[in-house]
Amino acid sequence: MSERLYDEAILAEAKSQAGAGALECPAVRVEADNPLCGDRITLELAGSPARIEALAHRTRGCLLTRAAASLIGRRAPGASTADLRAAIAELEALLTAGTPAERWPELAMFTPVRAVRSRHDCVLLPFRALAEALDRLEGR
Amino acid sequence: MSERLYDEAILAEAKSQAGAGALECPAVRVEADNPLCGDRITLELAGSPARIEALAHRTRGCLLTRAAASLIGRRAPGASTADLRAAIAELEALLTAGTPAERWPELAMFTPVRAVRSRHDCVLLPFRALAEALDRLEGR
Amino acid sequence: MSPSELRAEFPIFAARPRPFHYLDSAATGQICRAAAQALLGFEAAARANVKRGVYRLADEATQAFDRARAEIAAYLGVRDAREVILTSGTTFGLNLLAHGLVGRLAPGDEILLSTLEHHSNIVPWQLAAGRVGAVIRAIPVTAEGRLDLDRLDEVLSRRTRIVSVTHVSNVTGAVSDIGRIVEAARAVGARVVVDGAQRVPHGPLDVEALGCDAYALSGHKLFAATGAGALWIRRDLAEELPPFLGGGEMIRRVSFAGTSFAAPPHRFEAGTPPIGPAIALGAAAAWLAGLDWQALAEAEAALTARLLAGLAAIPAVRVVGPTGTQGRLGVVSFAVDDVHPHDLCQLLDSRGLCLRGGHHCAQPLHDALGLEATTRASLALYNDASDIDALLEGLEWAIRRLA
Amino acid sequence: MSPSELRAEFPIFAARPRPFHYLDSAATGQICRAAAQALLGFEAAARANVKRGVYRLADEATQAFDRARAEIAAYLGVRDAREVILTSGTTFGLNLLAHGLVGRLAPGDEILLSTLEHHSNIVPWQLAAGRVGAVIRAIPVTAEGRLDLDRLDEVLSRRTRIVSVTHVSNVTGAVSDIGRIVEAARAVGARVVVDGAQRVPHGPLDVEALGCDAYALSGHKLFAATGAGALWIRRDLAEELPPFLGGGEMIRRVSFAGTSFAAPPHRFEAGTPPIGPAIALGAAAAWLAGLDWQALAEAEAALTARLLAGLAAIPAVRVVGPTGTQGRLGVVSFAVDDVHPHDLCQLLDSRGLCLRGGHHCAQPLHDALGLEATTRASLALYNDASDIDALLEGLEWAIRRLA
Ligand SMILES: Cc1ncc(COP(=O)(O)O)c(C=O)c1O
Ligand SMILES: Cc1ncc(COP(=O)(O)O)c(C=O)c1O
Repeated sequence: MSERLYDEAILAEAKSQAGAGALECPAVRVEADNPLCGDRITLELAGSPARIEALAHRTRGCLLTRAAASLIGRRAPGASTADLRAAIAELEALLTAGTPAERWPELAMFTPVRAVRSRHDCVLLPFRALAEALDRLEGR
Repeated sequence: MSERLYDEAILAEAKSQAGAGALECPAVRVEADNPLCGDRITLELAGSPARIEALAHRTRGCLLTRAAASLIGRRAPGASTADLRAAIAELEALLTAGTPAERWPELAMFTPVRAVRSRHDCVLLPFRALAEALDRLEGR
Repeated sequence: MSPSELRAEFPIFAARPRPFHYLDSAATGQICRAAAQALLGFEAAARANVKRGVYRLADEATQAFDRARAEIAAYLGVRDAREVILTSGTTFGLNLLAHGLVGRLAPGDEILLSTLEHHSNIVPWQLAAGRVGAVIRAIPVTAEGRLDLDRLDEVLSRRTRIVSVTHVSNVTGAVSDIGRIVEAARAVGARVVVDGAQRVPHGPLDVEALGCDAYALSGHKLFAATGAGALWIRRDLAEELPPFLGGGEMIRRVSFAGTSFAAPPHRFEAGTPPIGPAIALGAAAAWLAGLDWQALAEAEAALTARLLAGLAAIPAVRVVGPTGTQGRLGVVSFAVDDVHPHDLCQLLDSRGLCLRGGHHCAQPLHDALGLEATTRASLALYNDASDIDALLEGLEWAIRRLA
Repeated sequence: MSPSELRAEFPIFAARPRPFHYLDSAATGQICRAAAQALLGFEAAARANVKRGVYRLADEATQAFDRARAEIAAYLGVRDAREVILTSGTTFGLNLLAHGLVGRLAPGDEILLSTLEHHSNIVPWQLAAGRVGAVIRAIPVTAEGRLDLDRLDEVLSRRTRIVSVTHVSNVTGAVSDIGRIVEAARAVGARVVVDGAQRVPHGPLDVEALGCDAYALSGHKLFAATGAGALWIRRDLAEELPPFLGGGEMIRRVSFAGTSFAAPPHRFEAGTPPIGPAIALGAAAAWLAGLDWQALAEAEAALTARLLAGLAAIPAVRVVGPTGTQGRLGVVSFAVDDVHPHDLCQLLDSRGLCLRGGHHCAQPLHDALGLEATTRASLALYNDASDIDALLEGLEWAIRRLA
């Protein structure tokens, strides 16, 4: 089970580092960390409350955190905020109930993490940062 | 074992209340209590550092405490302080090691208490008060 | 479950020589099979430290620990399990609260306790009050050994900031009217702490509906292991309380320049917790939650009535506490003329009767009753009529021998 | 006792599927058979509350509890068992001391800790110091992860009232030179507290000869149960320390007019103690005391050397802490280039290797080393060469996959 966590999809996504970097004029910047392991992400967004134009992140963390951040970095630009919120809910449903993701089928690579409770936060960290950034963008 | 604690010797000794009361002119007065059960003895001595002339006590406690106090009340008057100190040591040896008492053979009635650690203090309380009173009498 | 099936769930009854009439459950309950198995299963076959490790054994330990938290929350009627702190027992929980709540009081602010309290719900408040100059007052007791709530106005004031009372007396068995206390405390803006040590062994409850702000209990009295307990703190209060112990797992970030703390419940769980005993507590709570408490409560009331009637028929005996079964549980203390409680308990032991004699860590109550000590019989779900009858027979026999 | 006979004394090895290489004993040791039997024997077949009851079951429980105190005292080299307080663990013991010792300091008085400390030996002092305005300083560490005692003069001053240091680092395995620290502390009149959590699993000791004033340990790290620990306090210090928790059993007399306290150790043992876990701790200490520690220490040093040599041969690995086996025990932490400790530990788990990744509750040390987290392998008497070899092979495999 521990081995399945590190299948090719996760390793490749983490290495691709999609979205790594910084935006020139972010509308929103969020920092989040995981106090248990010290992992940290800085996530920046540009766009309107309806649609994301650009997203960048600087992530220090384990492969799970980096893969999650990279997946966000790949899918967010151009996506609607509604789509992103749905993806966050899909990930939570996948981790807690095993419900397969439909909107972002790539989330399936995190299925083996479900069994390892102590790693949920690793995958969730970038998504929590994203949720907070969306809140701010929408002025909540 | 619990039943053997209350054989006739102890019941009779406790009831006889030898030495119960107060001295008119005590040389020494000691109060001692057992914080675990609130039992209490006030013990008074008259005499010289070599020999006890009179002893009285007011004891509120369980039968074991009262029997021990009564035994002291019976034996102390006229006894040498050395004899009393030896009796205290005999009781301790009886309770901790089961060594039979020779000087005060009546201490044998406390033999069954040896097995019940939580009651040692009941028997010891009057003897500890006696030890303290002897210390004071001898000016220690 | 029949009484004998129920007893079979408690390993000690098979282990002890007979006769064995255990009537000291107010001091400690006997462990149930579910808890014993959970304890040994964790300690001997699945042990790892919690909250940090990622290997399977450690991850499973963390999950088991959190499951225990959830099981205890469910037993208490707490919806959000994160409001439950796993502690080492009631005494620890009350100290944690006293430390956190009293630290913010001003000199002259008042803490209201009662004459009925166990020392664990008096001394922590005294120690903390001494540091800030707060004043301790006490709700008096009635001649029946109940909180005298008709006199609440005399002791509750606009300076009362905290009220801490027991849910059930460990001496008289009286059940406190927490609702009435909460109402009065709310009127002056005071927080309400409840010592639930003696209440929880008598069935699941709904602390949120009770209306108090915090509720403490011990696992060993809830038929789990010694070493663990739980403390519920209402979320708004927990979030404003400072940490109590410092150590691992309760921090967010430590440096010599300054340390920040984790959110509840972790803020209050410093160091390696009593993992095995906590898991056992969860298992006990889960098992207990499935029993028919309506039937168990009726059975306990019937045994209590049988005991009270039997005691009333012995002239030398005087019961301390309510003489009826309304608003009281199966904890019955009594004095016997001219017989010292320790002698009585010792002699009863020779008939396999386990009772406690002493002040039961309630000296102020005994002072109020004018007694140094009493003898206490306390019932739990595994007791039956044979225990009561053996006690009553034993009492008559012992009194004849000792008085 | 051969290594395989020794392993047979730890039930978990028969219980877990293989491969099972437990290398996380610095987080928690596995329970030995003696302790598991003592725990279950008490909880399931002999349970009663301690310190008060007179019936046989209660009297025997009290005797078993006091026997545990004596067994722990013997393991520590303490002659008078009444100097040993039974606690819930190291964290609790250090908090008790911080509360009692710091409460009497004046603003500006100094408490000397070290950069090597576990959070449990930092945060309690910070919390207590904050209340009185005391100042915390820290002995720095060398590049090898040892206390830099050559710089002791820089941080020890005439205002230093307390020095509290770990006996063995839970990250680098370095053994502190307590003798030298005690000497320096005595020269300025400071008390010395030692955190023994990581030292005690490696053999009996003589704390009186060590010269310190107090010594804290956890049972779960000493192959006993979770939930109990012990704290030795030198008699003269214990007698002058105020109580920490308030509750039952730690009092002499309670009344609302004023409460007086029992003598040590009871003054520091409020409420129902973790009786079963404490009895298990005594049983573990007694069993351990009978082993051949000369042979065990040599075996541990040989395994540590094998591990260090193997790690040195992997280019991506950097060991944090002493690279030799002198003055260090079998706790080895390391960083791996470009590999996150959690990924490493997770992947190693698939080969049955249990290691811990993270800051190991020692953030100041990791800050000083410029690292966020490390991976730690920690040895105990049940480990053998197959564990080391599996780890080294696993590491090379994991690094190939992850880096
Ligand atoms: C050096 C050191 N001190 C203190 C502690 C805290 O021990 P516990 O969590 O058992 O209270 C630990 C355990 O992690 C430790 O390694
Ligand atoms: C009413 C009450 N409160 C508190 C306590 C203390 O519980 P513990 O000793 O488990 O901390 C007890 C137990 O004796 C009790 O009966």
